[in-house]
Amino acid sequence: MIDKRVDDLSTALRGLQSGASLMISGFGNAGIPANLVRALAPMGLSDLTLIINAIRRIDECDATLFDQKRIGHVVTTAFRGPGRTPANFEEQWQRGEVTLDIVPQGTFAERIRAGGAGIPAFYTPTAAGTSLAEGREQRLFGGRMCVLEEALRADFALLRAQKADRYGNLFFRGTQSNFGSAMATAADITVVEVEEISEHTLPPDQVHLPGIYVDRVLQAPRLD
Amino acid sequence: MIDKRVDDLSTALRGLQSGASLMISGFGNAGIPANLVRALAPMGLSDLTLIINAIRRIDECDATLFDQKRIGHVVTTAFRGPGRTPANFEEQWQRGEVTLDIVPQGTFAERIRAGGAGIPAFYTPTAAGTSLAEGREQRLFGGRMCVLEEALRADFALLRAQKADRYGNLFFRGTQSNFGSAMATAADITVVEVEEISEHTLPPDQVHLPGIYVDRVLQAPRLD
Amino acid sequence: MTAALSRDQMAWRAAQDLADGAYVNLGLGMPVLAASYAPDDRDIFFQSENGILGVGPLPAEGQGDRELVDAGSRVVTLRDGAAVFDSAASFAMIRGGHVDITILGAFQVAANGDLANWDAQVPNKGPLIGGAMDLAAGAKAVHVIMRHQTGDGGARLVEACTYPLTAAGIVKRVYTDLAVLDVGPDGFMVREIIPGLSRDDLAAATAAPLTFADDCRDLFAPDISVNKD
Amino acid sequence: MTAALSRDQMAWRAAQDLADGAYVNLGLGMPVLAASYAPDDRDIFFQSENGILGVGPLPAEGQGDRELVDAGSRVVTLRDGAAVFDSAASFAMIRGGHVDITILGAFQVAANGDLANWDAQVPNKGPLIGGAMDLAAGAKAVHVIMRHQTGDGGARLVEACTYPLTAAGIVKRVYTDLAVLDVGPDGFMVREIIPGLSRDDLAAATAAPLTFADDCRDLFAPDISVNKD
Repeated sequence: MIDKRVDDLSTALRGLQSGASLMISGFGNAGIPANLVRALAPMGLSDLTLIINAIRRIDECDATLFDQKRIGHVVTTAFRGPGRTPANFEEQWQRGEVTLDIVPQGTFAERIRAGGAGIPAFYTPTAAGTSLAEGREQRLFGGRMCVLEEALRADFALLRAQKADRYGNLFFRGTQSNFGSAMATAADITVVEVEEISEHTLPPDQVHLPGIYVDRVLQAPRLD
Repeated sequence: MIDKRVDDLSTALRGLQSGASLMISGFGNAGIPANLVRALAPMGLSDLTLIINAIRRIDECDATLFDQKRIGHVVTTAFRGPGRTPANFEEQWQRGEVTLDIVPQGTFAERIRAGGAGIPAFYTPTAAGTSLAEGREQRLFGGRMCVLEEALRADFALLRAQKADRYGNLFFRGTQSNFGSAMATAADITVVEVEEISEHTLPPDQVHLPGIYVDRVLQAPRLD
Repeated sequence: MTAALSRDQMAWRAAQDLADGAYVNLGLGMPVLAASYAPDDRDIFFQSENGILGVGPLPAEGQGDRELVDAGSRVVTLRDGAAVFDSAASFAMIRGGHVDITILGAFQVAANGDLANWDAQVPNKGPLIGGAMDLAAGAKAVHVIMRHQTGDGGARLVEACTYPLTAAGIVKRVYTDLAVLDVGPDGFMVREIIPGLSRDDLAAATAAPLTFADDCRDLFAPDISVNKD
Repeated sequence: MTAALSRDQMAWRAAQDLADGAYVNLGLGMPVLAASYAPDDRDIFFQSENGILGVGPLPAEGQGDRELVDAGSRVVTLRDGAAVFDSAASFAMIRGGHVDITILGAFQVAANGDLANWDAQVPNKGPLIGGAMDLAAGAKAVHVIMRHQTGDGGARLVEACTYPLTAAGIVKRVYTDLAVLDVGPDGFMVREIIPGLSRDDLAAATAAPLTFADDCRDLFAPDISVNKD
């Protein structure tokens, strides 16, 4: 009997250890697993790797993750805080306490999709001829210079969806899916917080992400 | 004003010329654009390239395509007719009149997806260490041998869906989508026959493939 | 010599190893028979590479939706909790290692786990790969159901495949009409053998060295009189 | 010197070149203003790289679904015929060349079509790329809206970018507050210039050679008093 529902945050994050890598969904305020994010700092872990589209969203969600120096490495498309004064995470990066991989957003999404799809590496025209391609393997295809990019995977993926059923099938609302759908496929353990756990199984035409990609679902209200 | 509806088969296939490449959807009897396929032979074209999962389905749909020697090249996962005696297309292949690329089914789907997604090439573990990888570029990723595969594109994609609207948005029924969704993204011109053209726009949650990938939609009943 | 297992009995035996909660892809032929024989108390999702996760039972004759088919082109139904998607997504699922087990048919399995199941080198017929190479390369575990020997008594369990490979070094377990064998670092290890067949007879029917598990047992399968296919 | 165009006027001008039936992605800042100024008789789908094809108007203040946002993180609506998908699918659409035009902001555009719009080398701030590199590399045409000069009178239209590149050789057209310029094999060609500005003055505000189209016209934009943003 398959039942991926869990009752609390500590069960949802069970097994997460220092040094682990975490993919976290979200674009703008849509699809951010804020309950799960806020449960991270109190776990007392260190040297975590965050794989997330825009690091600012995490800092806004729970500034203690950087204040308490829990993060060692970040893979992101946007490592910038609001305003002109550097954010705490920008200062930690400048001091070398946090290392950084900066990735174009489409390449970021595709590397995660590749990580879930068993594609170890691919070529893309994005970033060819830019400073990001320096020192990287580049190659011509059809007369166009392309960059070799490798798949991204993580120990955990944390995401937010609107609805789940006990099989872990997910229904996303609005643009909630964003990076979450791919992240769910590319992590060893995928944890999803949802507005609602459906009493009834989601019908096939409402399943945006099949439960095979989901390990744990937790009901938790949207945080602002 | 966007209106991708066309009224007849000749308009649907306008611009198709000898030497063109065609992707054709379908798995089993689901999602086969039989009306469009049967319109091909009467056009009097030659040297067509067919990119299709199982060539047998096309031969069953309209044997005159091979009888009239309209096909010069085939890219497929299954180039085999039923029974022990060779089909016409198998004989033409043995005589060298038809050339053949045989591709594992997942690689076939991924190459088409790559063709539509601007990924010129990727590595996959599928077929590594087999005769299909001989003479091909192979490379280790994470200790695993992988084969370099290039994207597939075509001049035309022909597919079948259940419903379309004037924007070309598609709704698939059952397992009708199969290779069609990816093929629609990987062809210069995508033509879709549908059971029903909806009077009303498909609501977003019914859009399985956005109209940006579709050029022409034609209402045509399912043929058996 | 005692009775070898029937096709349905081999499928039944393979089905007993499908764990509760497993995601499973079944190849054409004998493997797909296994869906009918999974124990009722196990919640199993059968994946079909043309785009279904959660294939249900076959519909009554003439019923069902002709646009909903499985990888064997049969009209099927969906089980509770099923999802449907396109082929690129389906093979992303397979290649990405999300399917727990695939059960495939085979022409030959080698002692190093090599699998040959796509090209029987039939003269005058074109090649057919389908999804076998992707399933073999992608699934977390590859199990094989096949007769222990060819129709004319040739071995199918071999030192090295003579037929073209589907994938190298990936078979974990083989169910034959005579035995259940694991494929490990030391080659074939017999886990179960049909009652009445001697170890020497099994070895004679096999073209690679056999070891026998310490707890090697009788291979049991119930009498399946009705073909449930 | 005559009045340079306002932000909204630049966006208006760029919007006039969006064809009926076009699929368009608008960058943050001035480009996204263009959505308000597309001619009413044109049927245009605006793509947002976080997963929308067919962004509609902004909802009334406080209305709308907070889980439905555009690439600028604004709560938006969907237009008739819209579709929603995930980021991997969205960038497959972008990278695959399916978006007809992207309009982007920029720090610099070079005479060879090089674009620099992601790294202004602000001290003490971390890098931010977002989707700009993918849009620049993937869209069928890349148009740029930017002021002709920097705040302190430096050129933004240059022989070679000094800021790090977003993509090489891809800008087709630039809308500034002074002119509309095409980028072709011979560098910048002025298509439109604001009335009262001399060609010499425009050249002086530009750090790369200019040619002027035979049919070079006045750059006209209506008086836009209400900021529709």
